[in-house]
Amino acid sequence: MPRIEDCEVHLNQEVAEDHYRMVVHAPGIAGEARAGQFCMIEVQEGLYPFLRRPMSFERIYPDSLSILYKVEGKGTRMMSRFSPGQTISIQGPLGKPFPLDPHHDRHILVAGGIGVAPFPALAEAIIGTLGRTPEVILAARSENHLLCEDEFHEMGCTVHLATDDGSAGDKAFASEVLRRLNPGPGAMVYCCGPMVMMKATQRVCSDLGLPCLASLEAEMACGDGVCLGCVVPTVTDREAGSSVRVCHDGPVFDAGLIDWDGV
Amino acid sequence: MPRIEDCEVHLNQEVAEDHYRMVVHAPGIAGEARAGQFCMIEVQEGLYPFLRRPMSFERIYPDSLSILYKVEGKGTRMMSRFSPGQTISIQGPLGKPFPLDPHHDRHILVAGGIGVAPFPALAEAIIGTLGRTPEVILAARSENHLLCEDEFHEMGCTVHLATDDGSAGDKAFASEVLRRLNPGPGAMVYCCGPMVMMKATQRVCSDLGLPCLASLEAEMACGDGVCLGCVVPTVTDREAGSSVRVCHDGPVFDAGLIDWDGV
Amino acid sequence: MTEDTRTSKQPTLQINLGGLVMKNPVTVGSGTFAYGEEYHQYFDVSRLGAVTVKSLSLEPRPGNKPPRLVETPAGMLNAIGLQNVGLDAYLREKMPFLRAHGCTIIGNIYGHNPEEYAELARRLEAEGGADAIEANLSCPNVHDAKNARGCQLVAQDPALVRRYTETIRNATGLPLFVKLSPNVIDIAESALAAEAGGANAVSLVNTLTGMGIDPETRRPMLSNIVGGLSGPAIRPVAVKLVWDAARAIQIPIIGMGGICNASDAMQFILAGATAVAVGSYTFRQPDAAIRVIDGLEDYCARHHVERITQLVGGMQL
Amino acid sequence: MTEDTRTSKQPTLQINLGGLVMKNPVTVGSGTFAYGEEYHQYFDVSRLGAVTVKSLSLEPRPGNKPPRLVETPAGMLNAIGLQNVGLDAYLREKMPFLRAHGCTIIGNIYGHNPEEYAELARRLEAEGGADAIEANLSCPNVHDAKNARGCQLVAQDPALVRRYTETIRNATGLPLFVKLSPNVIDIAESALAAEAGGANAVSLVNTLTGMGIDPETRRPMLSNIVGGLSGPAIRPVAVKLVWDAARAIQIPIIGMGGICNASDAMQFILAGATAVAVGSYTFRQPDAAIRVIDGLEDYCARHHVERITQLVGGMQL
Ligand SMILES: Cc1cc2nc3c(=O)[nH]c(=O)nc-3n(C[C@H](O)[C@H](O)[C@H](O)COP(=O)(O)OP(=O)(O)OC[C@H]3O[C@@H](n4cnc5c(N)ncnc54)[C@H](O)[C@@H]3O)c2cc1C
Ligand SMILES: Cc1cc2nc3c(=O)[nH]c(=O)nc-3n(C[C@H](O)[C@H](O)[C@H](O)COP(=O)(O)OP(=O)(O)OC[C@H]3O[C@@H](n4cnc5c(N)ncnc54)[C@H](O)[C@@H]3O)c2cc1C
Ligand SMILES: Cc1cc2nc3c(=O)[nH]c(=O)nc-3n(C[C@H](O)[C@H](O)[C@H](O)COP(=O)(O)O)c2cc1C
Ligand SMILES: Cc1cc2nc3c(=O)[nH]c(=O)nc-3n(C[C@H](O)[C@H](O)[C@H](O)COP(=O)(O)O)c2cc1C
Ligand code: FES
Ligand code: FES
Repeated sequence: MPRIEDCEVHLNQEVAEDHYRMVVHAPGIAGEARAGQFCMIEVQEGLYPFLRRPMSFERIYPDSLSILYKVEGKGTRMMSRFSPGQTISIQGPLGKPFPLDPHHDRHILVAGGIGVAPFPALAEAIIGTLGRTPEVILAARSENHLLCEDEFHEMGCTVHLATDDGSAGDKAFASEVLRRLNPGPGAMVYCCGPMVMMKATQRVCSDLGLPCLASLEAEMACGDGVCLGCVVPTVTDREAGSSVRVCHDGPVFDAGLIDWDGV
Repeated sequence: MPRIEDCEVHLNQEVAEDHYRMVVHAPGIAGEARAGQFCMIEVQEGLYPFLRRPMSFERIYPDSLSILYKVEGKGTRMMSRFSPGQTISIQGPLGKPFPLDPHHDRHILVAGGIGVAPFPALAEAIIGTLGRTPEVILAARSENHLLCEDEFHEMGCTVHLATDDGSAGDKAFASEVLRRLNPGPGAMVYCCGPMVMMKATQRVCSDLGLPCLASLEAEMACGDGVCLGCVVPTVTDREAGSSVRVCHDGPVFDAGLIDWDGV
Repeated sequence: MTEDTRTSKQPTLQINLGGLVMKNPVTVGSGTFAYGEEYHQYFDVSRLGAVTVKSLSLEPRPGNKPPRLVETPAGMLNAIGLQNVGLDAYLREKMPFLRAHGCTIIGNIYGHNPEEYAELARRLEAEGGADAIEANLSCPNVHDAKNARGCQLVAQDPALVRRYTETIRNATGLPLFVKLSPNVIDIAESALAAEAGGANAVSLVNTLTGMGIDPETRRPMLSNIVGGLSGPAIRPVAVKLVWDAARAIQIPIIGMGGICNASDAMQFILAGATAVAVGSYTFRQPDAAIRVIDGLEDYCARHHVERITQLVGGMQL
Repeated sequence: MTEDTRTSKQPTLQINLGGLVMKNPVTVGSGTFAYGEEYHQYFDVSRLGAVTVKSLSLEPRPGNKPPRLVETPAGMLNAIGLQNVGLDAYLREKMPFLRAHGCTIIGNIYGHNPEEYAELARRLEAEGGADAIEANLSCPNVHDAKNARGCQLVAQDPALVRRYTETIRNATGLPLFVKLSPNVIDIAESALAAEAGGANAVSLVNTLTGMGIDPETRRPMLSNIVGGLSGPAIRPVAVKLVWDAARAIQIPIIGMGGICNASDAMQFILAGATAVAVGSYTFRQPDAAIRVIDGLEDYCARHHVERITQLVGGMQL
């Protein structure tokens, strides 16, 4: 069950330009959190910003959580100024975790930019729960935006790099790297990143006949499935305008369910 | 000329229950500030609270300022959490300083509660500029709300204490203490505190035939004389609804000018 | 002595809202609490004076395309478009939860015409789906903003308010509340029309119309362009409308618009609201409504007020 | 190549606002800048596209009793009540400063009837006190709230808007702007009335009516009870009203309501405003309007826009 917890910031440091890693003491939330779920962080006391900010769990420790985030606007800029020792209010865990299916022999995590955020926790879960070591396709604009490479290496993962400008790894999109890998039928693909990137990854998976899970983003108010603000359209019953709530039905979805042209 | 300065907080500590002293590095403002003037402090980034908070100068140092404040509501509560090293935005100096008139041989500062805030700077100015040592009537609800007593003693001031509950000094109002002092015609009275206290002090002064300066408070938006939000009525031309702006025409006024029944 | 006895007794928060007895004056804004299940994870929802459910229509509604919401200074814009499960699914899947937990239910309804509203009220009453009806005549998000000029709500036309209210009134014996729009020149007119039509209370207010444009993409921030502004940003407007209506009508008022805490709620009560609803702020703080209840009890005790009803309209001039 | 030439040129911020040429589209909200002198301590006020002065009346006005203002979430309520020095003192004591610094002046005026407005406009023109007239038909703070129902502004009645505008129009050859109220159902009607009356532009918007009550004292927070709500809280409402009006009228719009920075200003411009005014936020950040000017220049450069006028109404649907 989700809860609201006052959490002490242990660490909050820049890991790449405009990207930060924060570790907070959150025994209650951490005790229930699973990879793929997220939390809602109160950025500042008072009414500005008005809403909490959704953030995935990068790592889930026994008593604490790690959050990897990019400064996008006012809220994340304020977060970047949190200092160790400060107490912040966090609501979570929210949403559904990545399903962990033992029937797959190969697990491929496809990350675009800050979309890598939920994957260290996922890799750890796949290793710990399924006893498999996932591979990672790590894509970003350029070399210095490739995050978590060391973490994945430490976990024993093979990491394929790709950058838009060719400054590291292949000069290619993540989806193209996946296509070239051409994984066999036993593989499971997980993707998280910009919408266009996830859409392309889903196309590749459907071409290759692979299942694909995507972790989506949307502007959120409640994070709890209440406000119906965070919906994305699905392909089931398009006429009727069917949709799912990213916060409550996801954020992880079967990528084939999402109407990528409608988002 | 007033300016907006980014100031580093040197110190921000509780000096009595819900009362804090903050020292900030503000060479620009401090270089022009005079006792009785005030500044407007940005409490927090973003739009909540929307307006800056007016605060007197407790002490004016060559490069820094000391602010003595009471937690009254959301803004001052947030201020109480400022930590050393943090940078805050301060606008000032604003308003008119206490006039320093060499013709008086006795200077009596009458302070009620947090109204003492501008008086250490004033005492220092009277000592430094006029070469006189002021006396202080320090009144508060109870002993632990009597502020700055040590500071005044260090400056060599005689301090008369008064508390509502008699826990220290006389169990009396500040104005009564003043009446009992019965200062001769050469005295000048300065008062700052709750409206009722200043009104009573003005009454005593007018009975004793003494000049009285009062430092007023009002809710402020601009602090610069622009918005006309902070006015208080005056006795001149009551019919016409004449008023003065606390921020720009004051905050220090000849107490006889103010329509105390109208505020 | 009387002083002592008074403060030692618990103040009474119970109210009678146009025939609906509520154990305290605090409900939630329709659409900000779904049907109660989610927030039951955070607190016992039966502690609320009543649960007001998301607007129900006869058929399920898919709502508007995303993006449907955007944060604004001290508030938010939404253009959900009344997405809801529809009456049947509500009765089958949602209502049982609320009943099982002993909640008092305010059934908020939305129809395309007076008859649909009447049908919704009739069926909610017949099937025990609500203890009172709140007719939403003021949702700004069910129009095509591109082609509408101003916005065209039932609640903006007093004659229509009266006609809709009368039709619903004839369909149900349940207490009937009519939810009005802040986008009017004179709220007293709309409130009087609801009263004349037989409403037992009016709900003030729904969201203000507003919009946002992303300067970088130059596109509207909401797919429906225009949305409803809610949250603390609009509170001063809502308090004023409650005060205006309270001086004109005899029936009670449910006040809402930016309530975050008991002190905000007291503003509405002092302005003339008998009950209050906590809306958007629940998204920030799920148990906000419970804190309001506790805070009101506290307030009454501190101010030696035996019954909260003594404070309704108690602003001192 | 064209790309390169474009970006190397400074974008043109100059606009023609219904006959008033402004070197940039940024002015200030009447009543939030007094007559310019105070803020000249922080920056050169002649950098503004124009200075809009505090509403002037024929006689000095004392304004309302204090308290006159209270902060609200992301905004503020004010009930100044149009305190001002009066036309004569303005011409004698205030205008010379603005003229000496080469400011373009928008003379905001308030009268008790069309004739007073006409007289104010006539004298401002005759004595060089303004380069354009802004007629404030929408101040919520000059009524006795206790006895008014709703609020009764000229701007709330299109027929009156037209009549007032026509009378002022006949009195002056200066560009005439009419300042309207957000407290209406359909802003397009008021704007069309101003246009029909001969206005050269409309100013959107004045403050929304609102109020606050102190729960501890149970007294209204403003002595006049009701005040005008301004600041970022109302921005979404104001942007929507600008968009609504822009689709109905041909004359340009001066957009305002909660503008803090260039991005906010761009929302108004994309919605259809030719010029913008920075109001309450100046109290927080005195040089806010200057930052808006710099930010708009930046925006145009970044977006390869040669003239800001190309962006007016440029929202993409
Ligand atoms: C389930 C979920 C998990 C997320 N996990 C992470 C994470 O682990 N690390 C991380 O860096 N980011 C994550 N995000 C995105 C993050 O929430 C947004 O970047 C953040 O809310 C922006 O806040 P801001 O105040 O800085 O931006 P604002 O000033 O509010 O807006 C700046 C820009 O960001 C966009 N934006 C605002 N909110 C969101 C949102 N919720 N989702 C997407 N775009 C948004 C706005 O449209 C605008 O263009 C996640 C989002 C979701 C929904
Ligand atoms: C010229 C001037 C100098 C001041 N100097 C000092 C000082 O040196 N030390 C100090 O502790 N206080 C000082 N004050 C008062 C101080 O500004 C207020 O206590 C403060 O603004 C309250 O802010 P808040 O956010 O904590 O309260 P809020 O949450 O905004 O309000 C809490 C209560 O305080 C009242 N209040 C709000 N603003 C003011 C105000 N400007 N003046 C009086 N009451 C207000 C409100 O009406 C409300 O009842 C001064 C005020 C003025 C006008
Ligand atoms: C996301 C959201 C959805 C809403 N849905 C409804 C609705 O379905 N029916 C309704 O009558 N009001 C609806 N409202 C309006 C609220 O019930 C309430 O009147 C309004 O938000 C003002 O209160 P607040 O400022 O506390 O949120 C909705 C508001 C929000 C924010
Ligand atoms: C303190 C104050 C005084 C104002 N006085 C006037 C006035 O005299 N005449 C007028 O037309 N508008 C007046 N206004 C309205 C502003 O010009 C502007 O229309 C409104 O505040 C919205 O802009 P903002 O949200 O940026 O402040 C005043 C606003 C404030 C806050
Ligand atoms: S954020 Fe409210 S339903 Fe998803
Ligand atoms: S605070 Fe604006 S005039 Fe004094």
